[in-house]
Amino acid sequence: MKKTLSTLAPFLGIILVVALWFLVCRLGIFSTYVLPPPEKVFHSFLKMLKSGEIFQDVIISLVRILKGFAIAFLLAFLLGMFRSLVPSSEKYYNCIVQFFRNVPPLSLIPLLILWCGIGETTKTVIIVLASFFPMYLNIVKGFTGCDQKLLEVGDAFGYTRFEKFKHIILPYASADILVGMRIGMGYSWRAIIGAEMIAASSGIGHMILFAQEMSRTDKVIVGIFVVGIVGLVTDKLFGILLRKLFKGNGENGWN
Amino acid sequence: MKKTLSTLAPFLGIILVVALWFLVCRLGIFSTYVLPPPEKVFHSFLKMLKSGEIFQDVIISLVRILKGFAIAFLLAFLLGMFRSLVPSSEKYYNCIVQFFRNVPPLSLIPLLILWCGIGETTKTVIIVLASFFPMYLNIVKGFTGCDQKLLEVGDAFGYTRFEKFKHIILPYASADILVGMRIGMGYSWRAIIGAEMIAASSGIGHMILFAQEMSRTDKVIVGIFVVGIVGLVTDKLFGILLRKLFKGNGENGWN
Amino acid sequence: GGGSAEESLDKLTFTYVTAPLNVPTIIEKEKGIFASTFEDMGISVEYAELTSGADQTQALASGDVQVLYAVGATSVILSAANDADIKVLNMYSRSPKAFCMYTQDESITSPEDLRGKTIAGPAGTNLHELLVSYLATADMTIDDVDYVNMSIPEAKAALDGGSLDIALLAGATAYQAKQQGYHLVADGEGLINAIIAVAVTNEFYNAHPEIIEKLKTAQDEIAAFISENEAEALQTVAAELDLDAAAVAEMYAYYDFSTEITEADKAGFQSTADFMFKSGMIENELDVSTLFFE
Amino acid sequence: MAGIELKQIQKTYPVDGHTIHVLKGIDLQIPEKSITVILGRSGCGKTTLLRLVGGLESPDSGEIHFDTAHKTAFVFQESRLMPWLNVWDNVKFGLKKQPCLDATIQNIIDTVGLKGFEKAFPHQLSGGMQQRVAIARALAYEPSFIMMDEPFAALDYFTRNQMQKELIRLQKNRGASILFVTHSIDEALLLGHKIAIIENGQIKKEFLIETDSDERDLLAEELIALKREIIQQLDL
Amino acid sequence: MAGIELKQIQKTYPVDGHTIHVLKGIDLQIPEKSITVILGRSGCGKTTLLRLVGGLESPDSGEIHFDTAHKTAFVFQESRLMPWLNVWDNVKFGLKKQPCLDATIQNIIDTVGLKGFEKAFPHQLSGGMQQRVAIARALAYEPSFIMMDEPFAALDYFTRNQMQKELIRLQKNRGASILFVTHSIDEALLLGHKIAIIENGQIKKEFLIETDSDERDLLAEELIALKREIIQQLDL
Ligand SMILES: Nc1ncnc2c1ncn2[C@@H]1O[C@H](COP(=O)(O)OP(=O)(O)OP(=O)(O)O)[C@@H](O)[C@H]1O
Ligand SMILES: Nc1ncnc2c1ncn2[C@@H]1O[C@H](COP(=O)(O)OP(=O)(O)OP(=O)(O)O)[C@@H](O)[C@H]1O
Ligand SMILES: [Mg+2]
Ligand SMILES: [Mg+2]
Repeated sequence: MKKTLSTLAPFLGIILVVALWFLVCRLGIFSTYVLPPPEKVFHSFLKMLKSGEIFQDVIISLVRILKGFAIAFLLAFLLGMFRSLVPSSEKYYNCIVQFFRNVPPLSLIPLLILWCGIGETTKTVIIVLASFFPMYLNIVKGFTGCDQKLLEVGDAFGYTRFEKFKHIILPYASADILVGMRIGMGYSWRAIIGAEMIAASSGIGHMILFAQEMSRTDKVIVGIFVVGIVGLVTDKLFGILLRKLFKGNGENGWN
Repeated sequence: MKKTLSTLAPFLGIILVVALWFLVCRLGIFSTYVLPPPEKVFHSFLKMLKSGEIFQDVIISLVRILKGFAIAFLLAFLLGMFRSLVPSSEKYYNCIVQFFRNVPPLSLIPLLILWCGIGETTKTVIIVLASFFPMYLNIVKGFTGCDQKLLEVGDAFGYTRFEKFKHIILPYASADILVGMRIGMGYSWRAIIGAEMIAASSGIGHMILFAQEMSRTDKVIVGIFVVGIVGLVTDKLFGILLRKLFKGNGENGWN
Repeated sequence: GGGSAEESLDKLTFTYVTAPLNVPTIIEKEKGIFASTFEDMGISVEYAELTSGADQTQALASGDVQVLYAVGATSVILSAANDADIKVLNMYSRSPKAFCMYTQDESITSPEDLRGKTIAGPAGTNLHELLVSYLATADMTIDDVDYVNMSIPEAKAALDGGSLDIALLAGATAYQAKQQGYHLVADGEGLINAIIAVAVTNEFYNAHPEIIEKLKTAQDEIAAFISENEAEALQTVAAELDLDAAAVAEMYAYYDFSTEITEADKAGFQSTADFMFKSGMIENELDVSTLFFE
Repeated sequence: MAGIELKQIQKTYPVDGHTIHVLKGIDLQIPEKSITVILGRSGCGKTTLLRLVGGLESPDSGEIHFDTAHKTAFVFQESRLMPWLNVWDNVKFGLKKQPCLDATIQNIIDTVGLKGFEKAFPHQLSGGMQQRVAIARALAYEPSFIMMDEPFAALDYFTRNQMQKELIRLQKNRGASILFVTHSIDEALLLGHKIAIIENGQIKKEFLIETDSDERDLLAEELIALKREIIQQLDL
Repeated sequence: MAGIELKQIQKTYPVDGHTIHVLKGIDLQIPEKSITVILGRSGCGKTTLLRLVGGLESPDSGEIHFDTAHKTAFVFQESRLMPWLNVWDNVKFGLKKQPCLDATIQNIIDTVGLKGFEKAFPHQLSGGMQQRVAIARALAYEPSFIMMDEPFAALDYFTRNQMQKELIRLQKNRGASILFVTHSIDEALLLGHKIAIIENGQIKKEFLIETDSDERDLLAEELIALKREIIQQLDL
């Protein structure tokens, strides 16, 4: 009994929400247009599964997200590394980075169309903009917060700046980097609507947008669920992968 | 000479961008419709300053953001604290939190309008959704990553769970919390467009959106600059405030 | 932008807009009519799914898109008023009846009833113009009501949630409001022209006359196909938009897809431009005759 | 005799897939109001034993029985100061919000020789000073049972002497029980009423010293003999 | 005589708004190929002096002059191991990617008595074991100049003895120079060719011992006399 509860626990929240949803629909507080009942949403979901379109959308979006995420991570990492290796360089670009941190990517869409066109580049840039900053800030925090005492060990053994970075700062910061990656990954998914607003003809974000325009609330809800769950799964997979990589390093912030 | 360079350094990036912009416009690569020249943008900016509308917009948005940010922070902190105090509770709500972490807030707008109307509530919720997760994840990382050795000191002196939380975990996690707050603050600003998409008749996000719809790229650029700079200023003010609060605590992640 | 128009093209990008019920667009792609038309010129056809009018005009200006195949008159006017190089090639559709004001309150029947009510819809579009024109019939202005700027799906959601008095709706959303038993206050009939046009840049028009000619013949081919196979065409549309056949059939009746530019269309353009000037969306008066090719 | 009783305590740790048996059945009686010293080689399990008695870890098997409730304080092998608190606040750490006289705290800080460093943060102190703050923290708590894990290891001859005297005074005046881990045989002889030698995970031998600890002379014949015996026991 | 020469070294630290003068003009000659021991009370500035010589900090005034280039290793007062590396990798830390025989490393690990713990992580080791890993890390580096800051403080009588012998052997065989900080007078007498006593920020007295360090007997009359003198010097 207790064991069942324990295994069910993670789903409890979700089950509760669905149950509530079901109840509200049964009570007829809203019309089915306003809030489609679970069975209708499920039916739409099955239809989309059968036609296979949903898989295609998910895969296309996934590829976009991984691309954007990878670029954002590389950028954040390199910039963070550069800042850690040449601390004086920071003041030259910090201001501009901080500036863009606060700028809504949606406001940049017209300019992005201009500079990057309406192809994949713009979509990627939107995702990069969304996920770069949490990674950058966490990475910088990890790099600058390194234990001075351990750094001195590097000094004592004649490590160069880069060697200290590689062998001390980097492993020390791994938990921070991972939390940053995790937040960044979440924001990549969140940016998918914004990204696929621009000249997309497929992808899960486009699917949701289109359903919104067509007033198909049931499809919108399917889309939300799919994004949420696929996001959850990528997060978990990613966590497993990284835990393998950082084995022996104890807690890595991916709990 | 060297000193001038050093004080100018933070602006160097911005100066460079503006210079490039000026050059591109001069060369006439793009039509002024596509990329309005700096002088035109500046002119629009002056006009908006003179009419005073821009101040009003900024203040209205600022209030929205502070409200949303404060709620998100409280929520993230309390949930993180709860998770730290009652670790077994986590599995009940973790799944749902992680689920929503990946869901694009833009996809929720129709549902939010449905539930919360078109007043301030929906706008606040959008901002909360945008800034909650980086804060929550960083806070949880800070709380769970606490040095076990120091926690044992609490145990040894008969501290209760809550006392340990207050006197050991919390100060230990302060750097993580601050980085989270900082990222969260940035995301609050970024969400302003999404928030003011909904039935706003003022605010800087609305201003940008409207300008976008009206094909007024010059006004869009003014809006971007204003958001970027106001965001930068709030970030700095916030940093100063917190540095005062945490004085003596050394590095606090707000560099 | 578009500085490379002099060179021979090997790729032609059209905007692809299916909502609200853009039958020619859907049929064209389904049948590959553009593709086969331009194939012998060695030009491949691509599509850019840009839904907002502002994005479309932006993309045209940046040179990524050559033909705006279904862009609202308001968007064309806005971009032209802001010095963009844009011209109307011909018409795509007119559908005043597809633009409506819906409410849950049965007692709202005249412009006077709108006074002080909360009304939402996208600014700077046909729907906005509809509201202003409707109010004007009773000598009222937009300031007499509480107008908020929102996209169509959002306005519909707000109407459903009860936080709005009146929503400005179009296309499938309007159809659905009707199905829900909402009360129609007014549609665009007699109030607005609701013109959707096909637009290109002047530069492109001058540089590629042969493409323009081919495009026009392709448009005729599309129109011919639709009129000859109406049932099949509507079925295709229903499948593409995931709407039921009845809805498509009903909505289709609101649209006039003839491509020819009539005097009425030009007048409609001018009245839209005037409306936009009056409501402050554009800063200078615009003579729309500059938008058309001679 | 009242006190703490350890019965057949076993403790293992997993290291790199293997299990290492640290304690293989410890039987020990820790008498009240006296100083019990644990002596043993580096890595023999002294700290582990202390952690078990202090309840920071639980044994794999065996029992630990307390006769009376104690207010216990712990001095760890590392100083474990809160980096964000200055010396004064670190010393007060054990007291929580309990009211206490500033004079008492000041007195304790003076005793451990840190006068003038009240406002300094741990990273501004030398290793020995940090260790002394940790000792002060335990003393300020006014415990009736103190566990100390090599508390004086980082201290010089004189400071160590002084601290040892302080400890003996404290134990006498307050009648506290002390469980003291050290690797120094001299220190064990100087302080212990009971000396337990751990080797190979077991108590190899126990010695009792009757002389009052404040009257001992390490060069007395009796203690020299004892020292020789202990060395013999430790050195296999 | 070749070696390292310190001239009028001054060092201050700011603590809570005040300035504390830690070193007030140190003059010291550290001869080559021998063991120099720094002795002094807790908090007198031994670690600070070592850090200055090691270049981890710079003096406020004064000069440090090196006659020849050295390959220097540092054993800190705390173990400072990388928590993410196991014992083996921690020992190899100083070697970077330099090629080295596994047998050499194994040999060093055996010497410090950590055989069987090669794969253990620092948090799985006892305090004394961690300290020994830090010593092994310095030895594996094969330095010609070693600075050690109370390296044996956490070690028991026997382990300490063994490590001291190891150090003496190393110094003889390789002809390394060693700068050794300790608070134990016995240890200073056992190891030092030169013993410098720091007090009140200055070198109060220097002693030279001519006997070879591997032939010393702490109970020899000469050393007992020296010990008495040192205690006198330290105890004001
Ligand atoms: N958390 C742990 N995980 C694995 N092994 C551990 C752990 N803690 C201690 N050990 C092992 O237990 C043994 C005893 O450790 P302990 O710290 O009790 O020694 P000690 O007697 O205090 O030594 P020292 O005098 O060096 O401090 C050691 O071999 C150590 O490797
Ligand atoms: N970073 C620092 N900031 C401020 N004060 C410092 C700092 N480092 C050392 N001190 C001060 O310098 C003095 C000498 O410290 P040092 O660590 O050199 O002592 P030590 O002789 O090594 O003592 P121990 O034997 O206890 O290790 C101490 O009073 C300490 O408070
Ligand atoms: Mg120990
Ligand atoms: Mg020291």
